[in-house]
Amino acid sequence: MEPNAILDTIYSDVLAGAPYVIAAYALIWLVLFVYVVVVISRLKATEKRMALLEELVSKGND
Amino acid sequence: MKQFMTLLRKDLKIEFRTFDILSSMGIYAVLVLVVFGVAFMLGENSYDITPLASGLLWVLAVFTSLLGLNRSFNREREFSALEALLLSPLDRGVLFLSKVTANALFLSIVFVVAVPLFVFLFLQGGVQGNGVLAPSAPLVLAPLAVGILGIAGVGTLLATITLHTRGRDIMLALLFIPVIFPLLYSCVTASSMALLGISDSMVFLQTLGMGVGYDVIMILVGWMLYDFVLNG
Amino acid sequence: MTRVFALISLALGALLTTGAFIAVFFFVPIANGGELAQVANIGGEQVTHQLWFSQKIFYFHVPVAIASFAALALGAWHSIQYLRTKRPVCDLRARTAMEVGLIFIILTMISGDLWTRSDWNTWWNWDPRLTTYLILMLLVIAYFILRVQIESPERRARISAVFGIIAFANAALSMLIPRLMESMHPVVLSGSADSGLTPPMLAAFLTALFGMLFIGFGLYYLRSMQLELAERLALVQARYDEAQGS
Amino acid sequence: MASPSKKDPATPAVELQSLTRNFGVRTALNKLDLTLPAGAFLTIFGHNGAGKTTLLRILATIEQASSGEAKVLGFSTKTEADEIRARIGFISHQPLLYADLTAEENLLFFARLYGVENAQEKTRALLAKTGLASRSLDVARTFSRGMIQRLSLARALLHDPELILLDEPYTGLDPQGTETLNALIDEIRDERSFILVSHHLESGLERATHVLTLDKGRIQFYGTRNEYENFVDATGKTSKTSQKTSQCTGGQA
Repeated sequence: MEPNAILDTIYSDVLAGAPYVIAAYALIWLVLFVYVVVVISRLKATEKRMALLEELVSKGND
Repeated sequence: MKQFMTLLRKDLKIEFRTFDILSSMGIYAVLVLVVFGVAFMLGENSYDITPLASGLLWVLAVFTSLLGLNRSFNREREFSALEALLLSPLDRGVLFLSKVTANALFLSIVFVVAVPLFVFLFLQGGVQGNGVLAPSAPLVLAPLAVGILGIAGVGTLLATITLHTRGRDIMLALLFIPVIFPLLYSCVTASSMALLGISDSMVFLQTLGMGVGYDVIMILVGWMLYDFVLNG
Repeated sequence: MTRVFALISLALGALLTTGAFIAVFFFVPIANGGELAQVANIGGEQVTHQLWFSQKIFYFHVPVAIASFAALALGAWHSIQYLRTKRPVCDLRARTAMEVGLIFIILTMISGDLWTRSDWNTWWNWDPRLTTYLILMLLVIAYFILRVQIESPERRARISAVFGIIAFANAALSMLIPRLMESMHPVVLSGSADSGLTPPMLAAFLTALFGMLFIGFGLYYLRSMQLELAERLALVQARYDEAQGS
Repeated sequence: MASPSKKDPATPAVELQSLTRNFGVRTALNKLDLTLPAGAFLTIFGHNGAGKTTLLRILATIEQASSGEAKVLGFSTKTEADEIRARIGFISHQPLLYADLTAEENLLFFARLYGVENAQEKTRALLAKTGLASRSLDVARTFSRGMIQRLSLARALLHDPELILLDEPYTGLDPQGTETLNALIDEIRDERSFILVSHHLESGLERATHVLTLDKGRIQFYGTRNEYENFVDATGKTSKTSQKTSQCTGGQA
């Protein structure tokens, strides 16, 4: 099918727009993922310190 | 109601004795106008700023009122007068409304001087061929009034909030500008309509109505929450 | 136990959003873009519109925006609770809700900005909706800066609760006023987002929306648990040091 | 706002039920229980940070307790704060005045705020009593520390309060200032109740009928003055000025 001017206009937006759409989805996913990882790692760290403290306290008074 | 008048009279008495707020706001407004002048008018690249007029007017409004609001509680801070008010059997909402009225009055006084000065300096249709204002220009007073009331209302509330924070004046600006955005948006649109000719008076009234709606909601919120903001 | 509940909600959210993602890119037809100069007949099908590919961002942009608004609402709700009951846990929840709200506002800004770039190929134009979200972002950032500025925990909770309520009232107004202003002028924006949603598009949109809300809630819950634990830890630590000290 | 009616003398000036106040992790007041009879003069001693001022501010309804109940003149600080505010006077080392108003304007302003009927005469009378009549038209900013303290006392007496709270009023006062302040307190002493927070054992004890000592937010001692003296002798508590209550006139600031 010879390059059809109309076809170009139809898809022009697709090609131009495509990278940004993909970038948008990728970024959204990335930010959410980073946030989840940060929260979970902080949670683990706090729990570890709590365990440490509990151990100290139990060692302290027995 | 009697307490409201007592508080208001006190604010006016102190202000007309010391001119603390009015002088600082007045001078600041003139400085802002000078900066506008230099930025737009100086040298050969002077522009016709009529279409920008309403926007510039509101830039002047926001930053001048910021300065005034910051100083509005100085008199309560000195000699810990605010605590004396907290000790008295006074409804905090009344204190809030009296402060809002006082600030609105001071702002209006400054604007009664600054706006004509602005027109005088920039919109005389002089050499630069600035466009002449639309016949409906005097109508700009309506959005100005709505704006000043809203700025005084929200400003007083936020000034009380930032009273106890460390970086007081930068904090007020930081909180004030995002919160005032909806009012600014409707008032700027309404006043530019007024200055540049109202095509559809219904749209003008509706835009104004939104500004009024914002004022009512924000002052109500302030009135209800003021007690929590104030004590200790 | 509660941690499991949070993880479930997160997983469910992730599932829904990826489902929506797949649907959007593979099944749902591309929305119609601008009118074509004249009708073209391609492969036997009448094609009348330009393909509006960038509309695809809509399926995540709007759900994220709604989720951010929901988070601010949750923040305001906990702020009101704190002012009524003075329980520190309400303040902590309000703070967490605002934080999750900030994350979603940033996401809305990213997707909105990319959409602007692809549609009007400028990285920023003062489109009322996008400006509103810039303002909301500043508002929530101001909320956190305000929290840092006040030392005494009790006053900080009280003042940030008040500002949390003001921020939400303001967010509602900031959303409302630009849209109302726009609706007064004849709608210029061709093919505005919410009109003309064909059933498959709607289905994809709803799955994405619920997915985002679940992720939001899961994050909120996880984060507030972490903060509550950290708070308790600080208390126990202080008691322990005191016990050691005296 | 009718002028506060005199409560029947039986209602105690102050009742505390497990009053607690904490700032985040630190506990300023720890479960205080106490009843102060009407007409008493309570002096509160304690090191810095023992919670003296916090207790006073809670009674003055400027601060809220974290838990527990506090009743002032029979009114609850949580629900009937305005009733309390109409009936108490508060004097502290802070002026609690408007710097840019004159002495007379300050008193007139607060008189109207408290709903005092004959504001004009009351103001003039108090200005005379506190020896500030000659300076009544001068702005408070120009006053000396002693004069500010007297104007603050005048402000606290405008609405004829039943309970007067004094938060270290002697700080920064010269002997002559302390002298006049003590004289004024004696003059209005009739069946009003007083609560004085003071660092200084000497001046604090002179007029006290009851004594309360706080330590780390807990009650170390609460009782009448004589009990306090026995308590001091018994435990030989070494505090630098705890010699027997000598009849010295004005205590050193």
